[in-house]
Amino acid sequence: MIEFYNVYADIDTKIILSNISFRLVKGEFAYIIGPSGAGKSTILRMIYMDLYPKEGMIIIDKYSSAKIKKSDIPYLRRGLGVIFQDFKLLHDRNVFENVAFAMRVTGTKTPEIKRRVFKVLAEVNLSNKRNHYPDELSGGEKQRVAIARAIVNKPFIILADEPTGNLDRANSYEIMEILERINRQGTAILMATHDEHLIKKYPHRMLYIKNGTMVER
Amino acid sequence: MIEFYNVYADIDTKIILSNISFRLVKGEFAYIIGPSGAGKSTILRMIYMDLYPKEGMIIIDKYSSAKIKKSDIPYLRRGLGVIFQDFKLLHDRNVFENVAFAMRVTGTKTPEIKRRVFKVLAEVNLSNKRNHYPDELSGGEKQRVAIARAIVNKPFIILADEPTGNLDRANSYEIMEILERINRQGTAILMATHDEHLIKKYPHRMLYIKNGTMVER
Amino acid sequence: MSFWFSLREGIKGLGRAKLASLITISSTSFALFLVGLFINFSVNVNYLIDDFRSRIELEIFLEADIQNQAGIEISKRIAALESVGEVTFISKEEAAKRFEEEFGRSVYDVLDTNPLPSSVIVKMKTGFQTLEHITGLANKIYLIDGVSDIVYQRNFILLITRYINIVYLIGISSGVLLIFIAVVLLYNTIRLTILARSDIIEIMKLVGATKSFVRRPFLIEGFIQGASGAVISGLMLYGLMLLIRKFFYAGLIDSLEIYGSLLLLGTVIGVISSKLSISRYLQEI
Amino acid sequence: MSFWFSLREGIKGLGRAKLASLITISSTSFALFLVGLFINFSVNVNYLIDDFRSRIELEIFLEADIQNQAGIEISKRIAALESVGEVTFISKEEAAKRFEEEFGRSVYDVLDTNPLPSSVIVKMKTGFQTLEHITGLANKIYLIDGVSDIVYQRNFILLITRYINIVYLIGISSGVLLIFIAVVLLYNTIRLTILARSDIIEIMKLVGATKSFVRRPFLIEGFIQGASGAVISGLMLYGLMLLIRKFFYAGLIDSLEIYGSLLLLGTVIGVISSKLSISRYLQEI
Ligand SMILES: Nc1ncnc2c1ncn2[C@@H]1O[C@H](COP(=O)(O)OP(=O)(O)OP(=O)(O)O)[C@@H](O)[C@H]1O
Ligand SMILES: Nc1ncnc2c1ncn2[C@@H]1O[C@H](COP(=O)(O)OP(=O)(O)OP(=O)(O)O)[C@@H](O)[C@H]1O
Ligand SMILES: [Mg+2]
Ligand SMILES: [Mg+2]
Repeated sequence: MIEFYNVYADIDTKIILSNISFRLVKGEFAYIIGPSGAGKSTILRMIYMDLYPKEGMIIIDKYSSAKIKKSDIPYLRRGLGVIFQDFKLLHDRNVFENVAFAMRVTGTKTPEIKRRVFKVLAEVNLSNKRNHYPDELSGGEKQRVAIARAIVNKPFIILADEPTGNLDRANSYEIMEILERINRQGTAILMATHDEHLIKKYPHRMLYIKNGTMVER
Repeated sequence: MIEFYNVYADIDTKIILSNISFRLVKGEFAYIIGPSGAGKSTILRMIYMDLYPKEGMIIIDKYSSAKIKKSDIPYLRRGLGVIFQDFKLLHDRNVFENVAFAMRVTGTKTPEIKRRVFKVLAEVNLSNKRNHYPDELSGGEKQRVAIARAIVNKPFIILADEPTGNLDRANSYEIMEILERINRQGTAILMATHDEHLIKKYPHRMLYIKNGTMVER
Repeated sequence: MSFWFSLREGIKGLGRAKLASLITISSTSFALFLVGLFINFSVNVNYLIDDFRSRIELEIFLEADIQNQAGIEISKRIAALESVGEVTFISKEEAAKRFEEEFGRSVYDVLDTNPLPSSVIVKMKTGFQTLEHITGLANKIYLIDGVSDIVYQRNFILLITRYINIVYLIGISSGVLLIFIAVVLLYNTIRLTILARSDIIEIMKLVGATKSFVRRPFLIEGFIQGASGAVISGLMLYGLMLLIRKFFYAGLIDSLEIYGSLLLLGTVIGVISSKLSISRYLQEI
Repeated sequence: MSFWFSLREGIKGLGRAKLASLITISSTSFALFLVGLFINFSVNVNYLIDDFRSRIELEIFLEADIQNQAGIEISKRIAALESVGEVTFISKEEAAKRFEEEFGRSVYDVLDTNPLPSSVIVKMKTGFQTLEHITGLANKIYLIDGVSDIVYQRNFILLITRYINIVYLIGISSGVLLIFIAVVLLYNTIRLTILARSDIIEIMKLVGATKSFVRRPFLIEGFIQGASGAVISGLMLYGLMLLIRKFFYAGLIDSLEIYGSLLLLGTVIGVISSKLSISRYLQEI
């Protein structure tokens, strides 16, 4: 479902990743770990095709990085749920609208949007903040909005970039429980994290990146 | 040096903190902990006087929240080194200029600025990224720029809001070692964090916030 | 992705970037007000020039022995010629009166008979008030028996024809220039407001929005901004016209077309500028 | 916090917000170009009106029996009066010539002697070409022996005086309006560019920058944007003037003052707009 074939990535002529190959099958849960600046976010960016590989090929669902048309990228992205490391919230919309936006792009009808958004906001403990704007949220609350937006569309895979970086222990566990539950229902999860404690508590496959290459652990 | 006397904080009529009192003396190291949205960042905001208490009084260094003039706030802030949870980097300047900016505001001469900035960038392992712009950095790298900027001026206190949230274990330890070293040299440190592991490894006084009030642990 | 969603989003967008929208609308109103004022001014100058032109005339002196009856015959023949408008016959007696007005003395002071010839005054038909047509007509009139001399203010006509062309040239080129500059300024303004929101556009794309989904609310926003700017400019213009008519010049004309053009111009600029500006951020991957 | 640091920062700021700066400079050039064009146009119209005015004249008919020698004496007395400019004596012979030109026949065709009176043509001194002065002068001239009648184009003068006032009124008010609108548009533009950087300003304050430290580079940026816009507008204007002079109207005048005003206007707008815009973000805590 996600396949990397000898992928090289560079930004501005600087090679960041070399010869990365891995597969993630339907319903799998894997961590990407590695030091700061290793290229974890870069791998995720290539999956949602915000960045093309310099060499090699990436296949996501039915799309290939070699052949995808620009106009297909939105449709690819709708199948993914991305939790961005810097949240990427729309600062001119409130929490509800931020989460709803991911459903609006797919043309979902408003009553259905309301139902789903209320549900996921409850799951991330943000029901009472739904009219807040991102500026009016704490760091952890922003992160939970980002999580809610990623899961609201029931994507086939969730790309989670450091989803618990701003969360306290209790909240982190809750988020992990949500991800575990979603995963059990068949959604694949690829999560970049530094939290070794979480990895220990919720053990899954680990993809370790260092010096631009990837090793399984 | 930092004194909170029965401080209440509200934002838009919503009470966030009630009756907070604590003192931090010169050279002390304390953690602020508590669940996401508890008000940790809010306490820090009041210290750098981005927010005034609704009731009570805060004394920072020689300034009191009750009497400080707006024109004195920049001078108060220059004595503080703040690591913001969302980094707050100037996105139109490169790493070097972002760190240097904190020294420019105090009118430091350029050669001295260069010397200090190179030194702290080396301390946070970012020497090779000094010409990068914030957009060209990984999450952890941005966080380290924010840390470098906070410590470059040798402030009398460092306010660190989740300074290791985006950092891997190794980097976190390095940052903690830097903070410990600075602390041993007499700089006070007030750090909001969720990382219980760090707290255990580097034990210090803990201020716990829950349901709007503070308890020492 | 219904039209109504885009419309709602477009309207909300104005509220989200309230200050920027207000700035854009105010710039649009002022720029279009200037354009409207100019158009209105041109229309009025045009009207005045037409009035001026209608005063161009030929004075045809008849032989001294032509009596009034024959003179009227001649003036009828002249009236039948192409390009001739109004024709007035000036009898010998009227000529005497004109002499007295002009020179401050009566001809009868020095003479018993009136030595002045009768004449015919000819105005050109509208559209034929150029020097060419006038010379052509004069040549034809010379052939008529009884005509002794034709006088027209060759220099005045030359002057007016040349000045009209200059005035038209200045008018049209300033108009084009003014509209061009207004368009550039408004395009720049809208580009700035969209530039400030490029991060939002980026995020929308990352969340799976298609180009047209992102674009449409901005176009609607541009449309609304352009249209409201135009309406405000129209109101300002209308108010100013009322004031001028009341206090300075009651003959001022304005027309629905002017207000219509402003509305058209405003909305077109709003939509096109939004479209162009947003396209820059939709191009990349 | 040296001036040089602010200057360097201001210049760098232009590079940091490159697109926004280019947009601002281009808006400034176009807006000021319009203003410059208008000023230039007014200056030229003014010049033409002065030329027109200098053609205002009185025609003073002398008694029929006044001979040339006495007529010249009278014209000298008239020339000595206040507010009188150029004075020309028209002898009886010249009057006869004019008659022939005007009526197509010679006076000598019907008479042996010339019945036309001699006359004096008087131009008003510059600054005295108003109806009041002319009437006043006419009253004085009437008292001179030998003067029989004074003719001047009262209506023409009335018309010109009234039109001059209208033209001046239109000119000045359009000028004020145009400059006002240019100022609003540029202020809006600069406000938008600073609005887009309000987050940066916020961060600078959080890091301990004083208001003036934050403000100064922006003022310098505004200064540079305004000045460069003005220089570009000046070049455009100068180029256009050259073209017009070459192809249409060689008599076109322009002056260093116009370019100076543009530069002044541009820099003042740039600096003041920046100052006002930035103040909004420096007000809060
Ligand atoms: N636009 C860019 N230009 C230059 N270098 C870039 C750019 N974007 C990212 N990089 C570099 O690429 C490297 C990998 O970045 P990436 O964000 O993938 O790291 P990461 O593993 O996610 O790190 P972190 O854990 O700190 O988030 C970093 O060293 C970063 O500086
Ligand atoms: N401008 C605002 N308007 C309304 N509520 C706000 C505003 N800013 C903060 N809050 C609320 O105040 C509470 C405390 O926020 P604060 O940022 O201090 O939390 P925190 O302890 O730092 O949390 P985290 O660990 O998630 O960063 C949160 O519930 C937040 O939603
Ligand atoms: Mg990352
Ligand atoms: Mg916080």
